Amino acid sequence: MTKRKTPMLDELEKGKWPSFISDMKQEAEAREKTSVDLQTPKECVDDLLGLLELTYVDKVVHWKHGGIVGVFGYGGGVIGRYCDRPDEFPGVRDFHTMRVNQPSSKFYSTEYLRQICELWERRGSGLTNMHGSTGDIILLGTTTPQLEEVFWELTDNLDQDLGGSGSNLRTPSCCIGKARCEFACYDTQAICTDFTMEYQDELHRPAFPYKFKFKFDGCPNGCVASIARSDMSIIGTWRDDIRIDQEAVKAYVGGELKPNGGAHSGRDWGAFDIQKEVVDLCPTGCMGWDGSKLNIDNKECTRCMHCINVMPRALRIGEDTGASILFGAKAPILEGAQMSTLTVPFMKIEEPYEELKDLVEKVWDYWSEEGKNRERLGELMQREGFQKFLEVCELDADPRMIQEPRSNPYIFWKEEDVEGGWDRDIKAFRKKHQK
Amino acid sequence: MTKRKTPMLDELEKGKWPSFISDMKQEAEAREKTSVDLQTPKECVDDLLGLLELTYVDKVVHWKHGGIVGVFGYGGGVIGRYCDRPDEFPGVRDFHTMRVNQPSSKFYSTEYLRQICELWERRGSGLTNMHGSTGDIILLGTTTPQLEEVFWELTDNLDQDLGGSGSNLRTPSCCIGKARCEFACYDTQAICTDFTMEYQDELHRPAFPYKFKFKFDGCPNGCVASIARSDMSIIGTWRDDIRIDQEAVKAYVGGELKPNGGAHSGRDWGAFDIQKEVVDLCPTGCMGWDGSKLNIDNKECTRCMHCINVMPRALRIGEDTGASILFGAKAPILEGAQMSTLTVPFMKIEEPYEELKDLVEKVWDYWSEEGKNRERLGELMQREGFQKFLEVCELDADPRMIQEPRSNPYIFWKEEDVEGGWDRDIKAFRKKHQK
Amino acid sequence: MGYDPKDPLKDRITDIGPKDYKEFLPSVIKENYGKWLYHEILEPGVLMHVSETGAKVYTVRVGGCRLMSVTHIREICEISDKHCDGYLRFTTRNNVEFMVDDEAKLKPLMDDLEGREFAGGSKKFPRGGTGAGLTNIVHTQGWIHCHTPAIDASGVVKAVMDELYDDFQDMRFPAQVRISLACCLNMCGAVHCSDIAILGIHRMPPMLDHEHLDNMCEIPLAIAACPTGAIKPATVNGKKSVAVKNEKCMFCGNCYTMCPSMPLADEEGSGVALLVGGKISNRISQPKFSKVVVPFIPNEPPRWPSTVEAIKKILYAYVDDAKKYERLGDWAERIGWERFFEKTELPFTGHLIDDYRFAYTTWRQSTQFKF
Amino acid sequence: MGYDPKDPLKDRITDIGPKDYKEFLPSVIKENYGKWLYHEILEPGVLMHVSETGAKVYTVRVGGCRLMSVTHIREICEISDKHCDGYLRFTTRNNVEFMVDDEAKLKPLMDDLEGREFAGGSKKFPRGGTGAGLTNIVHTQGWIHCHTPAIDASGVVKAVMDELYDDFQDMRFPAQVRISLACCLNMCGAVHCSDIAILGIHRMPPMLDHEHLDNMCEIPLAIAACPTGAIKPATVNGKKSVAVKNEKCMFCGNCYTMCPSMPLADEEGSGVALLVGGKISNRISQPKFSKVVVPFIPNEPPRWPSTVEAIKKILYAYVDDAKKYERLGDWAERIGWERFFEKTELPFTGHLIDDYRFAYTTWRQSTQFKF
Ligand code: SRM
Ligand code: SRM
Ligand code: SRM
Ligand code: SRM
Ligand code: SF4
Ligand code: SF4
Ligand code: SF4
Ligand code: SF4
Ligand code: SF4
Ligand code: SF4
Ligand code: SF4
Ligand code: SF4
Repeated sequence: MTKRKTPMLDELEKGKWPSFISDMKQEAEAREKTSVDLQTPKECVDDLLGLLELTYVDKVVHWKHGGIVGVFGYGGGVIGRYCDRPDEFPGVRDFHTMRVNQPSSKFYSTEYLRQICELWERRGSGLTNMHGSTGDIILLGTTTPQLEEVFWELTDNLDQDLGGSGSNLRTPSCCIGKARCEFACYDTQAICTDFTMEYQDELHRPAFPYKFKFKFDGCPNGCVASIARSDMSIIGTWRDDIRIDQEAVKAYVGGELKPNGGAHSGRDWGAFDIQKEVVDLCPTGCMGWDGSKLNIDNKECTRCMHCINVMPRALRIGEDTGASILFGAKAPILEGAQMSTLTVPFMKIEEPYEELKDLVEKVWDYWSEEGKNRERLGELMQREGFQKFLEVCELDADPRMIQEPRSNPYIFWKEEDVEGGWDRDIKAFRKKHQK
Repeated sequence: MTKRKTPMLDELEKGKWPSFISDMKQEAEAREKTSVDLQTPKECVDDLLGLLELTYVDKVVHWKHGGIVGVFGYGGGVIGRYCDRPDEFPGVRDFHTMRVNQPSSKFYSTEYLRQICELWERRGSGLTNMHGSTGDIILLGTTTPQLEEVFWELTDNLDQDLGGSGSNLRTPSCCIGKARCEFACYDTQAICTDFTMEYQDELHRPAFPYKFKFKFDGCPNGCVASIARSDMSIIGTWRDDIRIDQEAVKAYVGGELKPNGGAHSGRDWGAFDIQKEVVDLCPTGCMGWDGSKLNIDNKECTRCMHCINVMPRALRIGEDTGASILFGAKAPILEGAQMSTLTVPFMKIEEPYEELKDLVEKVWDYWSEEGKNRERLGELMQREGFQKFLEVCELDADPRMIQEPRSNPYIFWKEEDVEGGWDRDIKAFRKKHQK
Repeated sequence: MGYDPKDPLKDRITDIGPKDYKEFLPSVIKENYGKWLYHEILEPGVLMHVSETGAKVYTVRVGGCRLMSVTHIREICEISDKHCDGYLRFTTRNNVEFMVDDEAKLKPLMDDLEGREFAGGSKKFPRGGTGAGLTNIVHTQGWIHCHTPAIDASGVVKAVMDELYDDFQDMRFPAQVRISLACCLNMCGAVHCSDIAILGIHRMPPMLDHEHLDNMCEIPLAIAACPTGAIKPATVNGKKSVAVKNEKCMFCGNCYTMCPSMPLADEEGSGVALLVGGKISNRISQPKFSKVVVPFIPNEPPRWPSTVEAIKKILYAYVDDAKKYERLGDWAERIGWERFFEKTELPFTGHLIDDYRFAYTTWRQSTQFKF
Repeated sequence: MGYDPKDPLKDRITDIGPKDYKEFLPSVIKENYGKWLYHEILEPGVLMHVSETGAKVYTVRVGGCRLMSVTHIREICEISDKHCDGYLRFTTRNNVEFMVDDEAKLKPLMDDLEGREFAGGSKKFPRGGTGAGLTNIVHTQGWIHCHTPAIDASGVVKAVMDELYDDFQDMRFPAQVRISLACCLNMCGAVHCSDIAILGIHRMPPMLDHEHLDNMCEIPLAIAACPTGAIKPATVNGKKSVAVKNEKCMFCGNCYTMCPSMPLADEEGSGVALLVGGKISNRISQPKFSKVVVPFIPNEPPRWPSTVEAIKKILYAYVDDAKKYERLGDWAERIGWERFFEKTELPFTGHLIDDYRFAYTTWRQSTQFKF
């Protein structure tokens, strides 16, 4: 039983979907009963429920703005938070979250998770987010004095560091990739860890104009949504041919294999029709099916993944794999949301990733130099233009980088583009052209 | 023979396409020989050729900037022009063009054309543009004193007025429409003439922030390019069903009728394939062909004209015809080129066109009030937003007006949208939310 | 041992990064890393991946709240220890995946998961979220922790998922449907590219706490923060403060991010907007942004019925009408947005017409439309 | 009678508008106005329209320069009087149309037209310009009359049309091809929506005639005219004038429009850009803008060989590769712009990447591309 009545929240215990309210209540109860030497208010979950109930009544949030707290030497990893009704809810007077850098693609041993639980029960609210939108383990709510304690225990005992916040590199994240996916064009987990380690300083100490995010998708399906959510999106692809097993194609056509790995089995969509479902939906029209052989004109394929998704047992990604590198995605603040823009159509992704790191550093140097305070890379790209960005990246312009050429003729020619430069003599001109 | 050597221009007498140089030379010669009492320099065409030859050498134009000339009481219809080498080419020292308002869709009697020729031989250069890009008859080059003379003769003798220039309504123009086209959804010629007469004052006396153009296309084929070139584009359409003659469809399929009226007969494209060439190309996929009957789901048709263009003997536009009204097209200066934006999906277009004129006047009032100097309507629409424009037009928002809904959430809510308005009391707020 | 506040730098370890993912891989994963050949969805929430070595891994995916207590995590650990050798993972959409290397282990695992319920009666581990169906709603903090939310997060998600529960456990949709929620325009998450996005928005200009503003905020930063230039310096009752030109405000909240004395949230002003038709994948069509189709729904705690209703309308209109493999946005584009509003029975209002930077590119420059 | 400069208002008639089009309609047109049932292109340049009354009108379309002398117009009148009862018309692309109401009158008319040549040897009345082929190039004044041109108009058109002459008289293209020319960025004509647009551009910032600038121009208007804010007031040799920040100049010429003392045209600086893929019609695809694919070609009077060559490359790559009914822009979009540059053998340079207002919307936010 919770300390206060929470009639509104109780409504959220109904229904089949897991109830976070029920879970919070069970935690509140556990804290009530526990023999653990809690370092944070025993009633914090109870008070959080109370505060939330009040918010459900008021319909206006009851947290104060920000709060600058953190751990010594780091400029990120902690989000400060204070309640605006500490009188009534002292258990959540200070209720800061800590962002803990998750392991690549979020596999865990129970041993490790239990250590986290033990730590957070004792030194935090016992509530978490598994995981935050960026990918971190979010330890949801502790008091100011506990921040250093938790940090010490994490690093010294759990061999575990914090993730990013503030004008830092943010915690990189990746899709499951080669660990369990046949479509992975490069090892997302390996590079995600490598980059996280390489750029620890950037992750922990704010030196950028604003936040910066890496995300690693193993293929164009985009399971970690990098194209929408990262300043630099690394998306697997290949440059040779899709591998075809014609026998397996026939097995799909014959109905022996389920299209799309059975993803549509909840409805009767009729017999699989390779022409309608694959060939006709190919966005480039580069496929053909003559009744017994599937043909792909790979030169025209844009590797959209559709045919492979539909027939994973018959079609496989190519063998000369790597990634496309895109830059500039972000949420709407300020200039509107952006997706990342294709900048390097293809790069091999192999340890020690030197080419990619070179590129990262060129981009950071540029952004650090030219970016205004709180200007995301994508906004800088828009402000200074993509041509400028290519210069920074030391890349040649390529039609693959654009959807279509400019339709306005407003080209910013440079003086060196024009034979003889821009110097002109009005006197000479007036000799030929009277006023 | 021209007075001067024009070796570069002579190169443009070669080749099969009609040579404007040859024509100018023939006119220069005719002026040389004529018995007409020329009121403008006899050698003006000769000098024009000389000036042009010089320009071909210099690669920089030899006309001076502008020149404010005109006819009394009008603010448009004349483009002043002075040569920057009057010493060498006195015949084109002043060489103003006059814009003569063409008849709707540019049918002429030879009698009328001869009158124009007679006038322009005597009082101008004898050179014209048939026609200018806006649609006017362009009388190309005369001297300042002749402007009033030409105007007097045009109006008094030829019953013919000037067209527009400057910050005026510009000369309206239209496609051939019902005069010779089976696709015309309304009478483009009639309304073009009616609007031109109705708005004579706006056409001749600059009272707008900038130029304003009407163009009338009889159907979505757009033969007068109104969607690209007019601040207000009136484009014919219909709202009932495409009329189908199934026998004629079969005749097309059987090869008895030539698809697209024979427009592709210069190459062997193989036998007509109604499925591939019509049904599959229909942008909405709303057609079906079962081997003997053509079916159109008219509700889903967007009246793109393709099927009708391909089979004009089998398919006809609907009978409940009218037009879509679009606003805002313009060339790139300043904010980039614009096409017109669909504003009234459908309006009946019938004399006396009151509904449309009401709309025109609302738009003009708004633009005259809010438009900055040299701001085209399309730019104002962009600056103040399409919602504002709809308010001005007294129209309700409709998804037909847009390609897609906004993707950013930056809605400018108004105070009246919010229950209780915007007034808030910080004291009351602080009672619930401590600082 | 332990942190010593008197000597904070003692034994201090920094910059060690995350745990090495290799320590956490179950052995079937480790052994077949990079060798997977294909997969199959055996039933909703159950995946089988087959390796070129012949090995198979069976994954059971269960939904859940990402807001989890340690008690709940411990229960997950207990299940994993019992069935999965002590490993598990979380997906990019906050589902939990239990993996076994033998089909025989599947049934006991599934049965175990199925039986578990919270005290309030809700399921602890609903199986599903795979294939052409609905998966978990990615979301943000809401009223649980953030300072700028216009709406709650977890509560809205719970209300929506309860109503769509069956579709989490089914694969009857034309394609996958990704619903996301962000509680303010900062949009912590990929909601700008979701099939359906639930977005918290404000509709009142910032309230000005003139008395404290100069103390609490860097006034020049607050002024600079406004993308529309709505904020000007002002002196109020003798104190330095700011003035906001309300007509120029588009309620982005950026000023509040920079200045605590300019809160936007309000009982009437704040609520929900719905965006639809975005996607991330490059499959068939290119990634695209979600579009605003419902500009505002009031906050209706605890169960946001109007929001839930609107989402159902959209979702089921799509499910009934779209073609196989067609994502929601592709469907809307194929039928045309005029039909979208007709089929979903949503009203179209001027608020949905873009008036921001690229507005012109979203207007219709064509006569192609459907009556 | 006649204008009297001493009494300019005597007999003054104003606001009478154009001639009534009805006076100019040939009788077959007048009688069948609004009754046309269908048409057929009998051969290139020859149309037959059939009315529901059974009447037919045969149209012979001939190309020509819109720059016409009265001598030439009189020749046109003579032909019309001979064959067409004294009526004729001009099309929206400056072609001339002779109409007869009886098939028997067609042959004599065509023979008559065909025989006529200018002294220099060029055809006076090339028949063609219909159907899926090339029609006349819509163009502007160029060096013949305007003050801002970067290139000539009529000369470039002549050079291009000479080379493409056969295609004016043929209908072997996948769809109609509209070429247009505008001699400066003011773009007098629909060149921004043409299959191929020839555009005069400047590449030098305005030259400043400081000595006369203050006399000739309203300095504030000149400053306000610049869309990029490149112009600032300045004092030069004691005179009021302006200074231009050259790096901010995009050579739009708007300052020159407002101020004669800021000319841009230059022998090296000015030249041709080519844009492609625009269209007007709503047929199948929506109207669209042309895109810049060749940023600059020097002015090469008298016959602009490099410009002609580039146009031929583009045009014939399209003609060889496109599908029936596919406009040039639709083709480029179908094959992808990366292929367009490959097939046309045009170099792709950074100049072609948009950096103006909507730039972002033209970049590629996808991994879909062709190697
Ligand atoms: C915790 C988290 C939401 C969650 O519940 O999962 C979060 C929470 C906050 N975000 Fe975020 N963001 C979180 C992921 C994101 C993401 C998604 C991502 O990283 O993939 C985005 C969109 C992608 C992007 O980076 O643009 C995101 C875009 C923002 C923005 C808008 C930035 C922009 O350029 O548009 C802000 C506003 C700001 O930076 O001032 C913001 C600001 C905030 C702040 C710090 C509020 C503020 O105004 O200062 C929030 C603190 C909440 C709290 O009290 O705990 N958050 N934020 C996510 C981080 C958890 C983690 O580390 O795993
Ligand atoms: C004569 C003509 C070109 C031609 O050779 O056909 C022409 C000639 C000029 N146009 Fe134009 N425009 C002509 C049709 C157009 C069109 C096409 C149309 O009307 O369909 C356009 C594009 C559509 C539009 O209105 O945007 C056009 C867009 C411009 C612009 C750019 C306006 C803009 O908002 O972007 C300017 C610049 C300006 O207004 O300052 C301009 C300015 C000019 C000026 C007056 C030059 C100037 O900067 O002052 C030119 C005078 C040339 C001369 O010496 O004779 N002209 N102008 C056309 C008028 C003939 C006629 O009356 O029939
Ligand atoms: C487990 C997970 C990766 C991870 O690192 O955690 C994953 C796993 C798989 N994804 Fe995914 N995707 C995962 C998030 C995503 C996301 C990201 C998101 O939703 O935020 C996307 C992009 C969504 C979008 O486009 O908006 C995503 C778009 C796809 C697609 C493209 C589907 C489409 O129709 O556009 C495929 C291909 C398919 O389903 O056939 C795919 C295919 C797959 C496959 C079949 C890959 C494989 O062979 O193993 C996996 C099982 C699919 C399934 O659940 O039916 N995955 N997948 C993520 C599970 C999330 C969840 O719990 O629901
Ligand atoms: C005579 C003229 C109207 C006028 O008032 O003068 C005209 C007349 C016809 N047009 Fe047009 N169009 C005329 C300019 C245009 C223009 C405007 C332009 O080019 O500046 C367009 C828009 C061009 C664009 O989209 O960029 C135009 C787009 C069409 C189309 C759409 C073609 C397409 O594939 O997109 C058709 C339909 C067709 O050809 O089947 C069409 C069809 C027709 C028909 C068949 C209509 C009819 O049934 O009579 C006429 C004969 C076509 C032919 O020449 O093959 N007309 N037509 C114009 C002749 C110009 C010329 O001399 O070449
Ligand atoms: S992004 Fe591609 S490689 Fe990564 S998990 Fe998804 S489908 Fe597999
Ligand atoms: S991956 Fe996509 S583009 Fe390539 S062949 Fe398959 S369906 Fe076509
Ligand atoms: S726009 Fe339509 S109605 Fe007018 S001439 Fe062209 S095809 Fe005929
Ligand atoms: S007019 Fe266009 S949209 Fe309508 S049925 Fe014909 S081809 Fe389809
Ligand atoms: S979306 Fe807004 S309110 Fe929600 S967590 Fe992010 S910053 Fe906070
Ligand atoms: S909410 Fe946004 S638009 Fe409104 S005043 Fe604040 S910063 Fe400006
Ligand atoms: S395009 Fe430019 S140069 Fe050519 S006529 Fe128009 S304003 Fe003059
Ligand atoms: S040419 Fe255009 S951009 Fe350059 S200075 Fe003049 S007005 Fe400004």
